[in-house]
Amino acid sequence: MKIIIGFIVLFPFIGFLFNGLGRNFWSKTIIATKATSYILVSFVMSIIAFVTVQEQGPITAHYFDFINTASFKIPFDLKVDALSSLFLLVITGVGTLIHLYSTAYMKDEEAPHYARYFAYLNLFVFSMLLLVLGDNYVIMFIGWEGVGLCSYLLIGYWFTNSTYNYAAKKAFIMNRIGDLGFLLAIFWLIVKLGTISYGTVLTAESLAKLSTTDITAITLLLFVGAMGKSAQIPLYTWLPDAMAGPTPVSALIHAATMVTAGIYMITRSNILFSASACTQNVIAIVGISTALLAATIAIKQNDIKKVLAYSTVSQLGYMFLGLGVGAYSGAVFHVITHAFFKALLFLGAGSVIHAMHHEQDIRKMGGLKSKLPITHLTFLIGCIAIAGVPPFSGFFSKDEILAAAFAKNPIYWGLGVIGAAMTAFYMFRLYATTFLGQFRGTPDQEHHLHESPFAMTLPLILLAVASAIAGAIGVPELMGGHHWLSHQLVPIVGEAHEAALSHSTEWALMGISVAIAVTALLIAVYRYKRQADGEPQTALGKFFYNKWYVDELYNKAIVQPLNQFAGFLKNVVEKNIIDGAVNGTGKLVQYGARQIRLLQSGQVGYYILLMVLSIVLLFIIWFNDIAILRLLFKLTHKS
Amino acid sequence: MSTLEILFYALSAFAVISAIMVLVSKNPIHSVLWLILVFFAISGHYILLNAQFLAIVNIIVYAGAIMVLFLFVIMLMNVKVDNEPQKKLLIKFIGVLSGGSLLTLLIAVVKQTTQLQGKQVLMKDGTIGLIHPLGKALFSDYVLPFEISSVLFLSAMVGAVIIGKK
Amino acid sequence: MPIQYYIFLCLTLFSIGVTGVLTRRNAIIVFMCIELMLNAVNLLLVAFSKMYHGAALQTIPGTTAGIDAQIFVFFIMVVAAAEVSVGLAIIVMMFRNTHSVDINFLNRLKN
Amino acid sequence: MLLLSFLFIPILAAILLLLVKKDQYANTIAIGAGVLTLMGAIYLTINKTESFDAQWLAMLNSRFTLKADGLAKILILLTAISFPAIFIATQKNKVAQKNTFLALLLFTQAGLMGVFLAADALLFYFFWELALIPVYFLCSIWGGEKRIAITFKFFIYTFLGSLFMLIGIILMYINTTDHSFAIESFKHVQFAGGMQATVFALFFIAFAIKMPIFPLHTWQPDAYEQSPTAVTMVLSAVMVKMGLYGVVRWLMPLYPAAFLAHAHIITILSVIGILYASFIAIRQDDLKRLIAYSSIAHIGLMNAALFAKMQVGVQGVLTQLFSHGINVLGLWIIADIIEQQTGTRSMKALGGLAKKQPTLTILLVGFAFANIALPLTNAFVGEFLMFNGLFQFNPWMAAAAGVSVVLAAIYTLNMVQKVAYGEISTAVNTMQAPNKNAQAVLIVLLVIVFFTGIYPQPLFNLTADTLQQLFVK
Amino acid sequence: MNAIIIAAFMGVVMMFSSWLTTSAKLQRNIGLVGMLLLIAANFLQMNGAYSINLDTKDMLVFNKIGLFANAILFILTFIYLWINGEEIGKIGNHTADFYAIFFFILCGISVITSFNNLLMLFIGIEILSIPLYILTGSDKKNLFSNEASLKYFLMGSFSTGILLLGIAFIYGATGSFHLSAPVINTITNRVTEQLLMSAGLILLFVALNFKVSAAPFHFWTPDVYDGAPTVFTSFMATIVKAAGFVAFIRVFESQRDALSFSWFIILPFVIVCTLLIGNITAVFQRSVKRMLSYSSIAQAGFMLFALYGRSLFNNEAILLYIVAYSVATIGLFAVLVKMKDYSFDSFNGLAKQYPGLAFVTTIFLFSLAGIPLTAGFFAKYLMLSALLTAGAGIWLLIVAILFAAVSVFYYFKLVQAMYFKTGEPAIQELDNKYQYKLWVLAIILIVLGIFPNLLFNYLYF
Repeated sequence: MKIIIGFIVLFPFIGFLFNGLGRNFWSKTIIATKATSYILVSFVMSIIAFVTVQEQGPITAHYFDFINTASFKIPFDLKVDALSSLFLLVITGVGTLIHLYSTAYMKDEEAPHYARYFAYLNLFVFSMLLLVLGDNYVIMFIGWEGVGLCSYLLIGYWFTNSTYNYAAKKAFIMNRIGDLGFLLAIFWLIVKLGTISYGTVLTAESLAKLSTTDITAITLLLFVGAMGKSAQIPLYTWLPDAMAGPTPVSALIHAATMVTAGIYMITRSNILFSASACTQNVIAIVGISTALLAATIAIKQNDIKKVLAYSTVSQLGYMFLGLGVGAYSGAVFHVITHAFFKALLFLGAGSVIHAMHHEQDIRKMGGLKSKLPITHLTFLIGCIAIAGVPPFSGFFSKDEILAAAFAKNPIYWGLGVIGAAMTAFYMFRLYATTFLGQFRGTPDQEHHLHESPFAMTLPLILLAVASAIAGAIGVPELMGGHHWLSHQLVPIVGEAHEAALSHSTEWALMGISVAIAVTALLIAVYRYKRQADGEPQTALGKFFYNKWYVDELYNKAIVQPLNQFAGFLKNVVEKNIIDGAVNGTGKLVQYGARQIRLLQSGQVGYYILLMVLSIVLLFIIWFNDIAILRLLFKLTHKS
Repeated sequence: MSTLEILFYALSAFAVISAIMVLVSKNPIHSVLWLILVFFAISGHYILLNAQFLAIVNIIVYAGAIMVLFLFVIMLMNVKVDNEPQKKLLIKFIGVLSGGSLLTLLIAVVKQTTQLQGKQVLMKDGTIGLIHPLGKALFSDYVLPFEISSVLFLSAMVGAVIIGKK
Repeated sequence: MPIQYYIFLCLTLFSIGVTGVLTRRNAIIVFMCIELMLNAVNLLLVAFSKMYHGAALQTIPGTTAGIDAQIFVFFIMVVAAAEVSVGLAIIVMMFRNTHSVDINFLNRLKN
Repeated sequence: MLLLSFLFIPILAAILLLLVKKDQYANTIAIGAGVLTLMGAIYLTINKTESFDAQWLAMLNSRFTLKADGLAKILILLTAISFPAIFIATQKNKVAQKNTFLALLLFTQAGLMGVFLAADALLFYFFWELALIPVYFLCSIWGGEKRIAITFKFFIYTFLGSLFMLIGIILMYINTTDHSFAIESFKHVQFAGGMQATVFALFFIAFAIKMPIFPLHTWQPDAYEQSPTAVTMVLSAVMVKMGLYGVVRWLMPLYPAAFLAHAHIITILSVIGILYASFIAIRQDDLKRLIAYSSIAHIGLMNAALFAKMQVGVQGVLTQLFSHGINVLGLWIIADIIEQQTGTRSMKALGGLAKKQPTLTILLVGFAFANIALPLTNAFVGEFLMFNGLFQFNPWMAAAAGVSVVLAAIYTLNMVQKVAYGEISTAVNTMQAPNKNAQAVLIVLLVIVFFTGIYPQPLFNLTADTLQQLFVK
Repeated sequence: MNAIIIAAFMGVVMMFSSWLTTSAKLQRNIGLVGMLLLIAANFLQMNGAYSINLDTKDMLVFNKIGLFANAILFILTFIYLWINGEEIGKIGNHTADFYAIFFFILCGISVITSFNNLLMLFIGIEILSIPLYILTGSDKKNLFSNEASLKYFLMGSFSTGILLLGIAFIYGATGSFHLSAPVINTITNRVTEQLLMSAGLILLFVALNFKVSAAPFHFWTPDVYDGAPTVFTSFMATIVKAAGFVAFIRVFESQRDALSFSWFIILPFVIVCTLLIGNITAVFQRSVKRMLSYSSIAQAGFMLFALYGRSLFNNEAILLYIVAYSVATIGLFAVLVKMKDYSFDSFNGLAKQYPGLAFVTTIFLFSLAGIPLTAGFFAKYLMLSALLTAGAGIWLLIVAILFAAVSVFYYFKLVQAMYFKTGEPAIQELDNKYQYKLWVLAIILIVLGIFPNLLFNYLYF
């Protein structure tokens, strides 16, 4: 088993090396097949791993000691348990589909870059797997930074375009800020517990070792890390920009997997988080506000990918709300369902863009329903799923979170429902403007419109099926299901405690949210099936359209001041003060030379005069020697 | 007040005054002559101290040889009375000031030295100043310095030759 | 006669010599003033010698204590003579090249 | 005997170079010597600790004592790797009087080896200076246009520092019971009153200038910018380690009390230095200056971790001594290739390297990631441990220093973006065929980077004994 | 004793050798042979093989340090004459006379390295000084030379006056000229009892500071060294100055107790002044010769450290310093002699034209600056440790090294000129023989820089 787990991680890495080193040698087909097959293999192995975990519980595999010093050690251990096995399936599964999709989507690239693309993609899968499989926080951190790196590389994949590079840089740096928090949390753990393995950290006794402040601090720092990775306020602005990358990348990294790393991490260390009410509230508040903020922005965006990006941010907000209110299994549930339908949506968008020759503005689309039937259908399923219409998957996961939120605090629930409504609205606005009505693009675009090849549609179909039925894994008892998932996760998150609500309330809540969502949905379709909306008129509209001016704010409030500060250091402090002091000494010496050498006037009489005077001086010194000695003593022994 | 004291004071006053005259007299020739007088006064003191040999040597070597040499040189250069440029008054003042301060410092030292309190100088008695004991000492105990000083003379001679030869 | 008187006298002469060196510009006069300083020292030495001689005589009759100072004076005179010969030679050489003995003109070398 | 060879192989090679005036042999001789020492170093690292001892200055009771413990070994290895790497990488560069140039470099190598091996204070001081003098000539003769003044500043700066150290050494010497310079007898000195603090300060000034620590750092960027790149490589890859080495070898074991007493102020200074240098690096347009400032930041972190004096942190430093050397060496080689081929160091003028020379770009990006201590690069191991130690010492300082992680990302990625990405600029367009030697060297270095990043254990084992001596009473 | 007699004798021989032969070369060789004779004689006395025993009436005491100093100074003189022989000949047509004067000076030197009586000190110093006035002025047509010699003469004889007053005071206090005379050393009644003695010592101190050109009594040095013919400057700046230091140590080793702790104020005062003025002023000079004369002042400041403490170690230290300093300075002046003009710029590009010469010059400069692997480093090192062992305050050492760093500043200006600046060096044609001689000096410096023991082992024969 150890071998298999090892290979789950290793295969994508091999793929990376294969494509990375051989990028000038292989033909595109070889590259594509290799890359995809490696992921496929590790998917298969993940299934094996999953099954074994089902049978014989968690497996820990020790390979070597990453760091082993006299004072402490970090073993390189991988662990498969209920949680990580689930993520394994999602990552490798969705990963495989997206690789498959990419083979077609990226085929216009010439071979070396094609190889580069797949190498990055494999590397990403590798790091992601490391992230979820690691048995301690350091290994997780390695994966954590690894995925950040890959997202950087993939966003900046088209490196000649400088705006893309900026987006990539922004993503990486914002992630780095989060990572710093994560890192400090790790140090804190090491200082307090001397170990960072889950097996020892996430236990009652080590919890007992930690004071409340410790726990709060650690969890908050961890959450900072999660903010960076999972694009929560205030570190979310990178995700929309990250859409600069190729669409499959957005699907895989910025929708399905990487951005959910934060949720994984928090779920993983739920014991700590549950122990700190303060942190939980923070998470819940941040989560819900992110959800709403992103939703409002999404309503006004006209770039198909931007809309999806903001919807991702908003959905992530939901998941954090879930974490905040302690519905860990709900959050994970939503992660899984979201992975399916958001990947689906992105890929669908990709196929649209592909058909439109890299046109992303939905105002220039419309009426694609007939042109791209499969894409349209699958996209529609995705929209319904995300809108939370039963019995599609999104409904179950979202509802579980909302129910838990209500149990915690009705306000959360209320806001959540509003968010859900907005979600439904903007998704169907997107759907309607893109697929309904008649085509608004240029004639030759219209002429070239065509359904995407099989390699692209197959993933769409599979994902559509998945997002349609994935809800099945978490059907609540209420509906006669037995909620397989939460049972699955018991060893990780303990018994799910949603029994707080009476069945009637639950039904009521469900009804309300669904009703609201559906109405919003219908309004959107009705409003946008004829025409797209033009420039925003109302102030609020402008405000949303410009993303609350957050980017501008950051730029003005943080980036520019820091830049000026750096400039001040470089041009003023360094040049004039510090180096000035050094050069000043040299100048001083030369000045002194110029002065002292005037003593040497060349007049012999003057010399003798000076000599006589110095004799007198010597005598005076000699007379007052005691006083002088005392003075010297003071001077030397003061310090 | 014994004759000795009178003589002492007289000679001292004479010496000091003529020494000052050496400084103030514009004409170098006069300076030389005043200096000779100083030497005479000092020789007088030697005699008071019954150091007759030194008194004679002082007259012969200094007043006789050295000063005459000076005189020759001055005449050879025939420096005019008026053409010796004077230093600025300030410089002179400073010079006098520092000389004076040196004097005061040294006198202060001497006055404070208890060691010398009440020590008397033996006037006119004591035979060490006479030629006989001096000669004995010079050629017994001090023969080595005496010989070595010949080296000094040789070098001075050679030097004079090097410098003087055209 | 107390020793202090002699010391004061000699110091006075010495300081006059110093002052002369400081105030005069004629190299020869300056040199003469230096000779004056030497003479002051000579007298001082002789006075000291007699002081010690007298002190010694009280205990040991016929001692030659203090004679060394007088011998020293003798050597000083010797050396002074040699010095003068060289010094005047230099001054004359100087005078040959620049028709002056004014030490204030000796300022080609400075700084 | 083996230890002696580290001194004599370079010196003899240097003399040979000076005798053989032919430039075509120059490279071969230098590289040969370098490789020879490298083999020796590898043999040394594999085997147990060696030491050599001989009579030297009877009257001062100073002996010619060389010792190689873990600390020395790892730095010897670094030196031995760096020099051949530099020789090979800069082989193609046009240099007047190549043989003299290489000879001086070899002298420097001998000096460095001596510094790392000497177990006798006076000997240590000797090599300390011996390592400096050739550099002075190298920079002043072959440097940039402002070379003379800049190098002079650098020289006097460091020379003054070493003089302070000299006083410290004398103070120690006269206080030793057996009047010897041996580090062992230094350990047994009984200090009176504030003596320890004084000596500590005297030593530290020398080391701080060498590292350099804010605010004594101003000589460094200028010197790096002005000196020929081969020398810059030596300076930043190996020479700055002299200061840290000195701290570990002399300050830490000899003056524990003063060390603790000054720990806070020095760590604070270092942390300020880290942030300061990082901020300035953000605004640099000159490639070499950027690397210089980033190096200042890294060294500052190492120093802070040292003075935090937590076992973990010190372990980190010991590994980072090696790692930082390798990484910065790689960066310099790349910078050199770029400057040699495009004739400019201004990042504004560069760009589009990725299109023009993909391989070089990959290497650049690789080293850039090592520079920002990405996991699975060697720097991550070191920095993780160092931050860890610093955190144990004082969480706030660790947090403050941690900001540099972000800043490092900012300036490094800026550099990568400006140099590698975007459309091909005119300057880059002039680049000829990639420099194969240099790239080979870079690949080797990159392999080291990732190997020690994924499996750092060898480095830990190497330095275990030093750590033992420092921390186990 | 041997040395004194042989020196005097050789002086006379040289005087007459100008009658025996007119060939300057022969005269030179006679002189060198004489030097060898002198050295040999001194060595004989050193290891007690043979020495002419006169009853010096305790006026001279020949101890190890003194004889060793003799040996060193004689050897230095030999080297000096060996290198600069031709150059000396070029000044007037007095080769023989100059050599005679050198021997007389050496006679004086061997007196002041062994005197035990202030009378001998006085005579010795005079034998040293008077010929120097002449050497300074020996370039008769040269106004600078004349001026220098007159200045030197006036100030020199003035300082003689000071010296004599000091001696007189000491005699007044102790009633004897012997150094071994018991000094009433009681700090308690220092104020009353000892004043005259102390005053005398201070005056003596002043006079000797003048001789070794320590600030603030250094004023003659730059002008005289600058004005004098370069060959003679080199002699004055090295051997004579060194002799002055030996005398200095001899006096104050035994006598300074009378000053009790005022010594530790007066001496540092002078040291700091010397270091300050010497180094700082040297920075500004444009003429290498003048820079060297200031640097010689600065070096004197370092040598004064040896007087702070009082031990055999200090004496060894100063002897090594003398060697290191003198060899380097002689070498530099020997290079300077060959330059057409003495400005720094005239050295530009020397390394291109005469790499060997440039290299040895660099070694000399390194040694003066105290860079390791040259004798100068150990010299400075020993001085510093002498200061520390004597218990001086750290502040004094800090000052010292700060100025040492300053000294690097002006020494390396020359290095920069030779190596890093391009230009046509204003240098006369050099024959290899001359360069080889310089190489010998350089090698001495390096060997002593790596094995200073070689010198010191002789101290313990």
